[in-house]
Amino acid sequence: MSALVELVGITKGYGGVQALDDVSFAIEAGAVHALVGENGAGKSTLVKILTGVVHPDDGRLLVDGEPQRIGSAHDAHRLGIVAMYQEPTVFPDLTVAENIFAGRHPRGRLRSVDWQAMRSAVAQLLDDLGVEFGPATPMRGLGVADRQLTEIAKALSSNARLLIMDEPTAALSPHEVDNLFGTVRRLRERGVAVVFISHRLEEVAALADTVTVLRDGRHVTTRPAETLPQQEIVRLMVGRSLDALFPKETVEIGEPVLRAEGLGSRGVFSDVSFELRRGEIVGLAGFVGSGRSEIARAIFGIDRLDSGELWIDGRRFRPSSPRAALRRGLAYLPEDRLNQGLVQPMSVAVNTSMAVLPELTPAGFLRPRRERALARRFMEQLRIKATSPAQIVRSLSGGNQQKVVLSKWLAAEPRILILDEPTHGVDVGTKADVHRTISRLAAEGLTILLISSELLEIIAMSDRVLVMHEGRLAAELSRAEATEERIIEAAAGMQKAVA
Amino acid sequence: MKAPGRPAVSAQTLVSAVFRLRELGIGIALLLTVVLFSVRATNFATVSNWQDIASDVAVVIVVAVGETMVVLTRNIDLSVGSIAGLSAYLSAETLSTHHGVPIVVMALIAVGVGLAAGLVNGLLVAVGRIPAIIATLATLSIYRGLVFQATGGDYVFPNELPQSFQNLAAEKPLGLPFLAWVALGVALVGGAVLRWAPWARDFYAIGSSPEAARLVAVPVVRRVITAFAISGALAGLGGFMFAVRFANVDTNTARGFEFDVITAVVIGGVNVFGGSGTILGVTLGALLVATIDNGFTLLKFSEFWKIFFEGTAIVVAVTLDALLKGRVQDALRRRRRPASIPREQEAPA
Amino acid sequence: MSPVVGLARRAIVRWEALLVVMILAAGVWSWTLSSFFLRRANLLDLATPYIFIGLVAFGLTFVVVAGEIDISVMSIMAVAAVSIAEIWSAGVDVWLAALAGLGVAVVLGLANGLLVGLLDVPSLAVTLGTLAAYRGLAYVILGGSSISGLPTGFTDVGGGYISNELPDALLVLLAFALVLGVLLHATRFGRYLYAIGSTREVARFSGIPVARVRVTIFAISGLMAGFAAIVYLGFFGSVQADAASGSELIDVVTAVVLGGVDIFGGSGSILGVLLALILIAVLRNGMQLANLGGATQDMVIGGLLVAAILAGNVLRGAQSRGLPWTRARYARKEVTQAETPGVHSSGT
Amino acid sequence: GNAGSTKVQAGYKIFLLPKQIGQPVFNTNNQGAQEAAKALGDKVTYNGPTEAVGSKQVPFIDTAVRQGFNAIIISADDPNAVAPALKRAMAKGVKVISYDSDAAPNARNLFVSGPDQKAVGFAEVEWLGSQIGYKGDFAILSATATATNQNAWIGYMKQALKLPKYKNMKLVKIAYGNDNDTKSLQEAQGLLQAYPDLRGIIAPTTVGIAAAARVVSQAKKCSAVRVTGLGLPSQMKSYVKSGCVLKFGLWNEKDFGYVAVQTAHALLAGKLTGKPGQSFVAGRLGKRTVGKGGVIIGVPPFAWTKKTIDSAGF
Ligand SMILES: Nc1ncnc2c1ncn2[C@@H]1O[C@H](COP(=O)(O)OP(=O)(O)OP(=O)(O)O)[C@@H](O)[C@H]1O
Ligand SMILES: Nc1ncnc2c1ncn2[C@@H]1O[C@H](COP(=O)(O)OP(=O)(O)OP(=O)(O)O)[C@@H](O)[C@H]1O
Ligand SMILES: [Mg+2]
Ligand SMILES: [Mg+2]
Repeated sequence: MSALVELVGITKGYGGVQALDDVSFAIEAGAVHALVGENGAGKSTLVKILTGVVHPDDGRLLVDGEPQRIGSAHDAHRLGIVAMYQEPTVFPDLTVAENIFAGRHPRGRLRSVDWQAMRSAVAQLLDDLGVEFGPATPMRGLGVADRQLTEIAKALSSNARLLIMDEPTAALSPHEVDNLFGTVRRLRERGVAVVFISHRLEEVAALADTVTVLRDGRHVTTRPAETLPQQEIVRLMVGRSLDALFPKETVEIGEPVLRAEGLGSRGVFSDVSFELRRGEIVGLAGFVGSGRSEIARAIFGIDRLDSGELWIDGRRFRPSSPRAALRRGLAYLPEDRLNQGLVQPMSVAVNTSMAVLPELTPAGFLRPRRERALARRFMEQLRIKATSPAQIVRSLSGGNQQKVVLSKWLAAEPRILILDEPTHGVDVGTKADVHRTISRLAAEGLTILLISSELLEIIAMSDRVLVMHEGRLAAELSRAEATEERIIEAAAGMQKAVA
Repeated sequence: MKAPGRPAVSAQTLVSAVFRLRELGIGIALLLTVVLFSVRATNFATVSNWQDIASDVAVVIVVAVGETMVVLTRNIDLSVGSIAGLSAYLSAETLSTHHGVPIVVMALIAVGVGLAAGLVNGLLVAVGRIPAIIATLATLSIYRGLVFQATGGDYVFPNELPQSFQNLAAEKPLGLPFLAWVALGVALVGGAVLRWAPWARDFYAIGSSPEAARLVAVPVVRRVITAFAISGALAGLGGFMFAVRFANVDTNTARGFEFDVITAVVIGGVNVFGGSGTILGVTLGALLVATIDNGFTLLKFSEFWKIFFEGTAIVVAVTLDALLKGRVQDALRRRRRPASIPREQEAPA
Repeated sequence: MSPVVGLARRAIVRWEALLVVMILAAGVWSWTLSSFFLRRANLLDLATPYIFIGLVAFGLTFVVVAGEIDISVMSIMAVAAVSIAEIWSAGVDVWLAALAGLGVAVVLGLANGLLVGLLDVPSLAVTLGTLAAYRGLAYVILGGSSISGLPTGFTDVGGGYISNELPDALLVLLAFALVLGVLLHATRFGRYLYAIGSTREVARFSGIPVARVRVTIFAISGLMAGFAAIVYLGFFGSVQADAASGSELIDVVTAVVLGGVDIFGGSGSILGVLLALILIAVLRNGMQLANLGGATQDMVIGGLLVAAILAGNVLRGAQSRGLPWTRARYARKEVTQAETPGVHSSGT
Repeated sequence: GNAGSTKVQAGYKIFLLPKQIGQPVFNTNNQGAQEAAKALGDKVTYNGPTEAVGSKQVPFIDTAVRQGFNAIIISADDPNAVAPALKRAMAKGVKVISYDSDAAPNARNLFVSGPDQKAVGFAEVEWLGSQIGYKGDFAILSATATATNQNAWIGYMKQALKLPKYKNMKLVKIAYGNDNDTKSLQEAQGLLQAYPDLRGIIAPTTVGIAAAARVVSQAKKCSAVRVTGLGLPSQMKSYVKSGCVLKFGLWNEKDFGYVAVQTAHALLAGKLTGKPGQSFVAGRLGKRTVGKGGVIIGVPPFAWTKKTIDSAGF
């Protein structure tokens, strides 16, 4: 029996960049096929080729052994190939239900939209995923994680034969990841082929039957998952062996820098008090929707605080606008790089300098040379895979875009840095780089509040961990106390006492 | 398995209530206007005045329904005034030279002319990939130019039209003027289509995110053409209605009319960047503008202050609307958890 | 790709370059239409009637690049012109009156800006209202009458000629193009506009003073309408309350969008708008010299607009990203500015 | 082009610039103009903006000069706005004749006027008065608030109202329909609603009178509210025939264009210099005399009724 989909010699170049170079492998029905590789290895490009969004320069696609030309999303749908993309492509004006069924509404009498059927189908899907919002929720205003979940629901709702998920878990916390895996396994049993892309190799190990490794656009290997331990995957990805996690260095913790007392925002979070010290990395853990990002946004002056007080260096700080916060040495790397992090149609240089323009351009006139120099510095430091500082960020791979956001806020040289999912979509190697950078900055006296849904990251990097549950601080754990079990317990509200 | 503490039904009902609020701002503004004028303006609250308002607003609503569909797709149709002028002339000319032609046929000619013009717009935008504002700015002049070519400076005057046609505008079945019936019908059908027709739901998707629409295999090109075609056809119908209303067509017919239409659409709360808006809102918007116009006329202000106050009233109305919407959005953001965080007892301090 | 094709492609990619080509083509066509076209006096003077349109279009460009729209500009211009004339006729020095007129224009623009920037009312809705309200103001100030006879020293700004053939107004336009071009393309403020016009949310998260900038652009647009009023007064030598209440607004919008400014914000250039204005002026002038009917002129301009863009699209191939007014364009401009791209090593 | 100096006797190039092309009235003017041109051996070019905005006439004036036209005949939309351009034209030796709607007097050589404005204003009040027994409220539906000839006529109407004959007639409102169908109709409706005791509407504009007639006939108030003013006979025919409108005025628009071209020709041929008191023969229409301020009365007033309307031909 032939494979469900077979790629033969797929090649795709963008100007000077060879995104894919002669890639061939097969995808079998009823199996989960993991696709791994560094940032910019060509994974997303491959997805786009399979769904007809991008057309290969060379190579063939066989579906059920038949050569097929996938010219458009429509062709892909016809062949039963459905993808959820790395950057959720949502309709912000529509409800969750319509987002899931856009373009293929269930029909009722007179071929009209059957709203009832649509709502109940979506309710069922969302229930399976165990999410917090309902079908009638408007998409605008949903956080990255919720958008990702909607995108997953959309992919699941189609009767796909090949379901492609490009980093579905990047924004999810363990709770949602578990639900997702359950659903994927059920699909596999129904004979659906699933292509699964992730930078979290433990997830690959947990879910995949087959693993394909890409490096610099070239196919490295396709092998059964059991024959590929994680270290081996890493070695194949980057071409050398590497410690997956960077061990945080211990630094001297200094005096309190930021103090929050009784922070509250009606209906979002309440009674949040904590202290951040100089040189300290404090992890902020919790499930999706527990209000972590909201706290960060409020401190940074984006959302209004209803109650509570803040002090920076012992001086009262009233967050009024991001600009005011920046002036007090506070910076916030947002979780949503698409809508909050980067101006997509602008260049790497422009984005990198965005938050420091007043310093870069003291006379008010732009200094393009300085901007490029700044960008180049970070491109080297964070190993950003871009042709030049003038490359448009939209054309960067997801992980590299994330690094540009990181550059932008590091360039601001803040004293307190709030990082909201800083390694979202960043590959293992670079993640270690990012962690090393964070750690070094902390050692130099920077104070960091690290919001992350990836527990391993929180545990590895934090001197102290705060855990949120439904808008309240549920626990404060020291580095020694912060184990996976205890964090999850607290996040799920099962903790009995706040430390 | 459910996430802990998920608010199940209450959030949904709240959200749907909030969605209905979308038209609330403009509805309140309209209500305030009506109350104010009823108290202050002579003869405002009379049946015959409301019949006047109804015929004033009828053409605007009909064309605005089509315009709404276009705007929903993140496009705009600036050529509706010229299309209306062209179809008004071609259909009226037909009737004036062939008195025997049934009026329905004349209406169909008008709609047909509009449809053709709208199709051209749609092709230019969707297939030619010319930004809608440029394409329809161009066809605004081109179609108006065609009016000049067609008329050659000629015109259709009342005496050239059959009496039955001339009387149409004055007919008021069940107390509602004929033109208002047409508008009511178009608005109801338009509203139903936008709510129930799968292809019309695609308009919302396309306007909300063209890239996403393409990714989920919405036939974007076909839908955009459809929206422009509908807009053109309804503008054509609007042209017929112009002819009915004035029994008088020349090169100036419906000149600048696109402005009234877009005003109604914008005041009616349709997002000019596409993706949201309803026919109900647009109808209320058109009514609001017509009421303000009418009320200030009856208020016997000096003509000059009248223009000023009309504009100011619109600014006040849209500001009110925006402030209300801001509130709604804030409520939405906070909808997740009730004011008091649940399960206090489980998290003792 | 052969170098010639490459060069051609790059030229077409830049919308401004295409506009230049179109201007040249229009010039040749105009010349075949009428032998009067190439006379020096005609060439120098053909843009003069559109200078005030151009100044308003420049102001509007700032608004549109930042993702907003201001359709009250012509009414603001009328109020400014009417105020200047009225104050002057009350016995005040005309230049002081002009200053006051500029002040009025800025205040009206600010009123728009405050509603949009602080209260977040959609700009199209706000300016639809103030379009009427400000026009009403002009009527309230001047009623149905007309003021003329302003001093020559003042009217020369819009209607005077240097050595009898070079219009002062043309120099005014070019000077503004230069200053505003620098402001939009070479300053931090200009960068803020593009950022806000591309993604307002990102701009806000980056600490850009979004509200303040959004208020400012409407003030700029008002100010430019004020300067346009001065040129208008000079060119027509008189003013009525209904000044520029016809299709002038459409002319302004045409110049802006034909200039390649993305109506959804985030891209566009002052040079493009200037070239678009010149293109329109050349076409109109040529056709008028050939006595083509007014309606035919409108049709030709419309048809040309469509044909030019269609041709550009065809030449540029079937990728939608290549459209001049899509946001990619701002970006592309930067690519061409950057030094030779060297592939950066990735972390291998 | 400078033709003023050489005294050729025929073959002049004359530019006829209406407020707006595509307007029935101006098209009619043009017919008369072409007739005169043919008779005189001149060439009349008719062109103008597609909308009635004063500023849009300016480019047409400037290019006409550069093309070497010998004379420009203009119906000025905004007398002052076109003045600088007309002066530029005159400075280059081009003869400027305004007709229908005057330009600033120092920006033209001659003005070929419709019937004396005072006579028109007084006549309109009389037409309405005679229909309503010289008693009751009435309103005026004008074009734009800035339209010069409208405002002049309205001024004379107000003057007429001071006469004892009209002391029981009261002008309650001047509304502006901006010569736009929709606006005029809405204003006319508003007048009926706001002034329940209204007895008449005078609309000294063709768009306004047609809209007013349409509104009263639809509201079935033809006899309660009398409509008169200045209208195009062909446009008003059906209202006159149905008895809804009894009487309204308009001069012969074809003759108007004819006289304007005759005047331009006489001026170019040196038969006229523009001094008051001079006279010349305007072809088939006979002698015309230059009055005070360079004004020539081009055509006499004419009132149309059920009896005469069929003979109008325009
Ligand atoms: N539109 C484009 N124009 C130019 N280069 C592009 C474009 N799209 C992708 N690329 C380049 O192609 C390469 C592969 O990108 P791709 O998005 O497939 O990487 P990826 O494996 O998905 O990486 P990540 O893990 O970071 O998401 C990258 O170097 C990227 O910069
Ligand atoms: N402006 C808004 N309007 C409506 N809902 C919002 C808005 N902002 C946030 N939310 C919702 O509130 C939820 C809680 O937000 P938040 O992002 O702070 O949670 P979190 O703990 O950081 O989780 P995540 O992992 O999603 O970042 C979000 O997931 C989102 O659905
Ligand atoms: Mg990717
Ligand atoms: Mg978050």
